[in-house]
Amino acid sequence: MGIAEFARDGRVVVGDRPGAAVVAAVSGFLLLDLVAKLAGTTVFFLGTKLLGGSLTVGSLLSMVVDGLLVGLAVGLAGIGLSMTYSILDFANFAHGDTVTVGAFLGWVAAYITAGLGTGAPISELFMLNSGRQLSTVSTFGPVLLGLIIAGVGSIGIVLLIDRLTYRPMRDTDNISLLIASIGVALALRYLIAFVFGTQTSGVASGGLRVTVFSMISVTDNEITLLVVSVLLMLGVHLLLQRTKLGKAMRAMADNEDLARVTGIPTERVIRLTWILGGGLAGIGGYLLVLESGTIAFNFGWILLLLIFAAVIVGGIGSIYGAMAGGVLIGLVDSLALIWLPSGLTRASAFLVLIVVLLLRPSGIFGGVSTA
Amino acid sequence: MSEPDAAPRQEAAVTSDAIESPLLEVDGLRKEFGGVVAVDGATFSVAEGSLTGLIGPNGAGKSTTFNCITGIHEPTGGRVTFDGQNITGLAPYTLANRGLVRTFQIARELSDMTVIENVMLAPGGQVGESVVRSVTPGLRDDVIADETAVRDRAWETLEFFEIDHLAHENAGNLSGGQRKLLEMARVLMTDPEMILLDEPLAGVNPTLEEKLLERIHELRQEQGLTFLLVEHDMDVIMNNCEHIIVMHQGSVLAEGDAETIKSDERVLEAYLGGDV
Amino acid sequence: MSTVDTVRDRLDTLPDVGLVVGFIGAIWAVMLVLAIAVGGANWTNLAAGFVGSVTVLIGGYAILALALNLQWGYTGLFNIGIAGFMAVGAYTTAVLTAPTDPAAGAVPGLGLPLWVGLIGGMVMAAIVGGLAALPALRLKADYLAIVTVAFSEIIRLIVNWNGLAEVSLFGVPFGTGGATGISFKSANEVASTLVNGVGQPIVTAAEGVGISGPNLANLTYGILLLLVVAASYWVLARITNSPFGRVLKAIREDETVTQSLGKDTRLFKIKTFMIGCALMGLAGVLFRGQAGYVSPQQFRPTITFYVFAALIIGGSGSNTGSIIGAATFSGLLFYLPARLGENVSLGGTRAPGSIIDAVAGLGSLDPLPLLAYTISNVSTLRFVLIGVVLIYIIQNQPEGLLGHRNEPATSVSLDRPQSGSGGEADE
Amino acid sequence: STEQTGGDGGDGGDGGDGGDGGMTGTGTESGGDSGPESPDVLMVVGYPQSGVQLFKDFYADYGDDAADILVTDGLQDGELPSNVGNDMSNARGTAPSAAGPGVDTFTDLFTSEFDYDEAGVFTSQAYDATAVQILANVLAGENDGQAVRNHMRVVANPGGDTYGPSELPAAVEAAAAGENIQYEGASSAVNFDENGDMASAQYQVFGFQDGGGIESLSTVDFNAGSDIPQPEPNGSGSDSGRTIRFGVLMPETGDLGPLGRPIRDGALLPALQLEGEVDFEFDYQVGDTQTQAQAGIDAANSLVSAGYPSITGAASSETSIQVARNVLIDSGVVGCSPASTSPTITDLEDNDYMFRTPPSDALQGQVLAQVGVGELGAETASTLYVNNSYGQALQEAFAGAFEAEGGTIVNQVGFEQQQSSYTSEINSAMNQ
Amino acid sequence: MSQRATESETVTLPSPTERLLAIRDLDAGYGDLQVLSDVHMDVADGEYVVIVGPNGAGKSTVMKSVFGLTTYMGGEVIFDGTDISERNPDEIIYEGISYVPQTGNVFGSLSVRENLEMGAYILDEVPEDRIEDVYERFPILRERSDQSAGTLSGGQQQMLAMGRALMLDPDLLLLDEPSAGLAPDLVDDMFDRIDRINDDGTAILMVEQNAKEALRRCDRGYVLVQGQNRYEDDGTVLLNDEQVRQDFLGG
Ligand SMILES: Nc1ncnc2c1ncn2[C@@H]1O[C@H](COP(=O)(O)OP(=O)(O)OP(=O)(O)O)[C@@H](O)[C@H]1O
Ligand SMILES: Nc1ncnc2c1ncn2[C@@H]1O[C@H](COP(=O)(O)OP(=O)(O)OP(=O)(O)O)[C@@H](O)[C@H]1O
Ligand SMILES: CC(C)C[C@H](N)C(=O)O
Ligand SMILES: [Mg+2]
Ligand SMILES: [Mg+2]
Repeated sequence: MGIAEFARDGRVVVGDRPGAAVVAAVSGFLLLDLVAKLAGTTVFFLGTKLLGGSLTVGSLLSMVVDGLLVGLAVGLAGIGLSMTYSILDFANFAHGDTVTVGAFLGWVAAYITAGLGTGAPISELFMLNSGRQLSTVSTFGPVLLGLIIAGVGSIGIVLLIDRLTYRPMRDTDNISLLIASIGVALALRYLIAFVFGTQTSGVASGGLRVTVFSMISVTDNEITLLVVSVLLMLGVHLLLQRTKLGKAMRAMADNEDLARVTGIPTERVIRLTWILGGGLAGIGGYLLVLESGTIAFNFGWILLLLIFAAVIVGGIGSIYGAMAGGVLIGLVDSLALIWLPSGLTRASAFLVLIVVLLLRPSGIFGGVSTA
Repeated sequence: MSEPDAAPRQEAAVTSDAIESPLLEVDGLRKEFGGVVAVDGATFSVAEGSLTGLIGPNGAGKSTTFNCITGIHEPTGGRVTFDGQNITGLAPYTLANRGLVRTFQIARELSDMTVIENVMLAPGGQVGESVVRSVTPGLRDDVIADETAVRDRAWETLEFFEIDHLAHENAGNLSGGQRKLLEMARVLMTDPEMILLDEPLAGVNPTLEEKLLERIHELRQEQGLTFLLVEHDMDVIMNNCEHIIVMHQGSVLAEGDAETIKSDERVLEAYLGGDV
Repeated sequence: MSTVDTVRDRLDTLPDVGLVVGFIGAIWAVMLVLAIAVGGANWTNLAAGFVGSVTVLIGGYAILALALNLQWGYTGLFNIGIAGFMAVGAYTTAVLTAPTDPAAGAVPGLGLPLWVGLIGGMVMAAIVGGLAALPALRLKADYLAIVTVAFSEIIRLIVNWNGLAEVSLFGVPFGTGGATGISFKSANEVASTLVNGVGQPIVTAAEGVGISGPNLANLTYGILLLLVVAASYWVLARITNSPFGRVLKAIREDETVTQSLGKDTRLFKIKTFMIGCALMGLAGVLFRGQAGYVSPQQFRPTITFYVFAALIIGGSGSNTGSIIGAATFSGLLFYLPARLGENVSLGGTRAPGSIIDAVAGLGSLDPLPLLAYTISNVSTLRFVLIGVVLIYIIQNQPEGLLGHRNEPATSVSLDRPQSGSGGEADE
Repeated sequence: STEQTGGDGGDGGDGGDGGDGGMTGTGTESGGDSGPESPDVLMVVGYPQSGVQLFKDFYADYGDDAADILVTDGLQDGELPSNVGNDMSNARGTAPSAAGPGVDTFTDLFTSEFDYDEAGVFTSQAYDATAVQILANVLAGENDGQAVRNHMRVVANPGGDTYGPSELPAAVEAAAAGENIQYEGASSAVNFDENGDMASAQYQVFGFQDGGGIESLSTVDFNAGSDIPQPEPNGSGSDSGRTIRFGVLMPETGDLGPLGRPIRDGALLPALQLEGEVDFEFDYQVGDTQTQAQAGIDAANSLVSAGYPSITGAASSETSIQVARNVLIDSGVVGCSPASTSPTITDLEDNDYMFRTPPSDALQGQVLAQVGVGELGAETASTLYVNNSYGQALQEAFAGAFEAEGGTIVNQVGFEQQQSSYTSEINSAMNQ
Repeated sequence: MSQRATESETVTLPSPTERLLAIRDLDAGYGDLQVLSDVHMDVADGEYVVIVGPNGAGKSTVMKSVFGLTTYMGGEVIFDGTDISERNPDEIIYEGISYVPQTGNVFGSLSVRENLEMGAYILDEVPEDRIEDVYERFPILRERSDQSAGTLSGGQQQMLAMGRALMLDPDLLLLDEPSAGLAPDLVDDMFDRIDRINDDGTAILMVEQNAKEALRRCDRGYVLVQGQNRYEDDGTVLLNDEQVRQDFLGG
């Protein structure tokens, strides 16, 4: 019996109940406070402000939309991390940089195609600093091409990395693999820095703005993010559900020797895992840049902890968990602003991660199987 | 199995309800996993100094009972008493320090440590387990003296189990059977009062098996240790245990000495399959 | 303990000490050669500068690697929140010792003496480490890792937060300085006071051969740090070569078994975490706070991974390896390439602004632009190098440079006692 | 009156209202629906890299018409609009300008030596900073920090023959001969007062040009009115063939990267101009501060240990202050910043080791306020400032001046460099 | 030395054409550690062969070597005329060999039914009838078909492992201590079932510590000591050999 199981076992639950109660109380208070703020009332108690304030429905909704969008992209990137985590059994610290690589490949491709014929020098296009800002509506073709290249390119890179790094160490323990991934992360990140420099480049901005419910306004790029990520998530779900790949992946995660003895072509399963995970990471990165508009050599690395948070909160190994975790973490990150100063909102997302790990180490969707 | 070299060693004829001076008492023990009730109100006692057998079909709840007694699992209900004190739900290390230890059905060696390190880990209350003593110049001499004694005892133990030639080998490189021996050796080093053995002989070569049983009897006689033994080998159980508890579907089905058990209809039906 | 044993023990430890001294000496020699090669008339001062800086780096990383080795190498506690615990130590010391009447625009502190600050920093880091460990103990390795890194980011975000930049408690103003950071009396200042006071004759002598005062102070500080390393090593070696260390190793392997053998593993883990974090806190001040200034920027998670790289290169599980690894990492992988990049020039070729221009040169069969670009970006590329070395080591030498020297965790020799058994149980 | 947001922003004594960002302004009485008033003008103090993200987020949520924008020297980056994806025609900015007698010579030299179309912000100040150090070094006759410090004012301030950028080689010759000289630079006459600050200043008001680049709209002159000390000429001069050493400490990467690289080139230009023209060798080295105080300290340490007696740098005030406090003063190395404008630097207890060639932001705040009220006709303003010595002080100076001109400050919001989103800070500042 | 059981040179070697599995001069181990040296073994079509020997002798290693799970160091393993000594495990299964390892023989996090489905991974469709067969043989598995295998009792896991290996109807079944941890009635049951599987034509190569019972039932037996062949003969011959009894069967 592993430590994790040990933790999940009854003994611990006793200690958990007060914890869970505290969490419930805090959430309850925040909810109440939110309602008061929306109503624009403030409640005082013994001369100190207890709760309330003011907050418009409009800004609440725009925060929700922001959180949702970032959350979806994080969730999309998280699927890959979750899969490699459970199947190859290691926390891949290079995942964030895979996100970056995918984004760069995609955007360079989109930029060059969009810039062809405009007379912009290819070197500026390549370095993403021709000053052109792409959007789904104004440059549909290049943006779509970039999306595809981001997926395909990161798959290629990830397979190459697997071939060079992880494959020679298939039967080492998971911590060694984790450390190797730290090496990969460093190398990737600074190779990107070597090629593209360390500056932040603005590459995309919304070309069309639509207002829904006369309150929330979203851009075409944000809609693209929404549609593409939902479609891809659905696709992954069907793939794992309809093929025995899903089960084979879990069997491998469980006991690789036995899986081989059973005839599961483990190398192929691993390759497929990388293909799915790497492709989704690259596309996730590409979409994030589409939404935020800027790209820099370390944005994926900075995002990594958020992706981990999403995956763990959702429950490692569960793709639904990764999606839901992503959205949850995205929302926390954005809504925390209602109660916290902006310098601390990111901290609150990490706090949620820690609390979930302590109360439910298997995550919210833990134990729910993938396929 | 060889012919029993002696009649079952019964110091006192113990019957199901007349256990004098019970060392371990389990009362109404219950453990559920989600919907599965693994242990369902098991009640039994183990006499001090006895070698008691715990048998039952696969899935009867024997290992789970062990886990509940030794603090690996928190029981859903019931009460466990050791040496007159309520020990229900205490952590494994507390129990071990009180003299109640166990081996695992699937041997769990500390694979990156050498065999001798595995064994030397076990003794409780070692002087050098304190940081201050290990570091402070004057006090470290005590640590060294204590360690020397532990080491010598460790070698003796290894020699007994015939794995002394592997002393400096990493425990992870041992074969299945050798790991079981290591597991026994380690547990003995804790100076226990009572040992719960979960199928210690499965996978052990018959010749060695006899030696192990020999040693168990020696330990009982010389040090008054108490053993609770889970084992599927009926020869072993019938020839060595003076008291036998049969579990079935999480509760105790029958209790008594070998003869009683062998002739118990329910046991025959549920477990022995008329084999003995 | 017999004299024979003592002598043998001495001999056992001698090679390690020799190894470490030799290794660091070799790195110094490399620096010296570099200084002579590029320094011209100025080489003595340059050499002193190189050696001083590299020694400080080695010292800092060595303390961190030793601390991590205790937590991870021995106990298997996968702490990747090192940066956070360093921050706790550094900030505590800074707040305790910063002057009550700071320079314009700076944050006031409590104005206590440095030694109080150092002890305070270690204690606080230990306490926060213990607190972080408490709930995290139940988690398996990689979850613990993620909790610790999240924890360290939370710490960094909090000290970065403007709300704590300057606060006042019971009328006493102090604060973290927020994103701006905080200045305090650093240990380095003590070193330079030392050099400029007691060491004045040496300073004069050094200046005679062209070594500047600051460089001498820096070198002194580096050597002081190495003394701290030696002390940490001594303590940790004793901790790990003992039954305590044995329990730690056992926890790393299988915690349930260790518990079943009567060890209160939680207590051992918490102690280990606290000791390790105290050391990390100390390194936080002595190393990152060397200049008498700390800011949140210094405690980004990347530093944690550098410490891991150092430990893995040296060999996790080995205290000697930790130091060798720290020296290799900081001296040869981190420091040396940057200095080379700075000091190697390609005559007149100026580095092109982007890689495209650099590669364009290849079209006209001129490799110089690319080479110049590479050299001018060597401080970026060295991280690629570090990544690749890490992968190489973990693939081909997972034990690190010295991991195979893993000593059994014990205070005595584990060989079969001479007396008693004549080996009759042997085949 | 100033509306304070939230309840927990930590109303820090010196930094103005902290980076509070709470969305809970107690705003208007009118109930949630119509929303509170947004300011007429948004004053942004920051650096280019953060600026890209910040303005992207701003235009994404508020479009072109919600408010006018005021920026400062830190955002005078011609590439900014194209990186943001908006022409930023609603933005005006102020920055110290190049108004020295030698500005044209400098611009020619700069654009011909390097691959730039125009001389960017602070490049002329950088040229002057290095030029003065070289001259002081030559006059002092040794590569020693203290000696260079003692000769900075001798070569820069009135007294002796006057030389400009075009006569730099001649100036070096004269200094080598031990003559007292007066350097008049590209950015200004370069006269250091007691504190090592500039005695006079000129600001330019600029806008962003369509298709990239900066458009200068007008200039504003100031005389700081401080005394110009005239130290005794005491130089011994140099033998020919000496090696003159100096360091350059600049943000080649990080938030200020886009501005830092041209400034660095400006700082290197005097040596490039002199090499071969005069009978001295030049030995210089560039350290990258990455726009972070800590990295700056590390890089400065590295320059100091390599034995450079003086350094041109750093750019960001935060870095300059920390480098001066933690490195330069202790080791007796001269720093001369070409770009750090924070008023804090004036009062730095620096043992006279810290100089600078641009003016203090105490003045820029006033210019900004005038532009806001006068040119843009704003009555209300919010500030959004990078949370460091530069941002805090400049927004405070602006706020003070703006209120003095009769305007109202709505919100003061700090932000951290290089975040992935500034939506929340912008919302706070816009009072949404 | 016993007069009946011969050392190394065999008495009842099946004729070459009958050999389903032939192990020749096999050297194998783990990493740098060599465990087996010059091991040879034969299993004829439909034969029932048992390996016994002390703990650590290398019995499991022989099994793993057949399935390509050890470090190959020399010699050959020939199955059905093809040399499989350096093949991958996931290829070997296509040859018609199934293997039940001594430990770690179920997928702990998969349900019982999913474990069985995995047993038939290489088939295009899940053979419902075979799953039904297995459920018939081990009714407890039907009862627990949705429970995750890791939470089964030791004995239940052993049954599941057997069930999984039978999903493909192999020509040769490798069993590593199939009776370990089973209750006595199930031990007999298990041996009976193995007999039946063997009767249906599947050849068996089995390691057993329950040596007497195993030798009683098998066709031929090998005694392996320290990674080398020590004795080989008909099961009953070995069983009755004084030396073998003394050294390996517990008197
Ligand atoms: N963690 C768990 N979750 C769910 N069910 C469990 C768990 N552990 C054990 N069980 C169930 O409890 C029952 C008793 O298991 P236990 O391991 O105690 O049996 P046992 O008597 O030791 O059997 P064996 O002799 O085969 O080892 C089994 O049906 C098993 O499936
Ligand atoms: N994974 C491994 N790595 C290194 N050595 C191993 C490994 N597995 C087994 N060994 C070594 O190989 C030898 C033979 O082991 P094996 O498991 O084949 O024995 P066995 O005959 O099956 O014993 P048992 O009856 O106890 O299961 C033993 O000495 C063991 O220490
Ligand atoms: C380069 C400049 C934008 C720096 C800015 N004036 C500051 O003081 O921080
Ligand atoms: Mg059991
Ligand atoms: Mg075996």
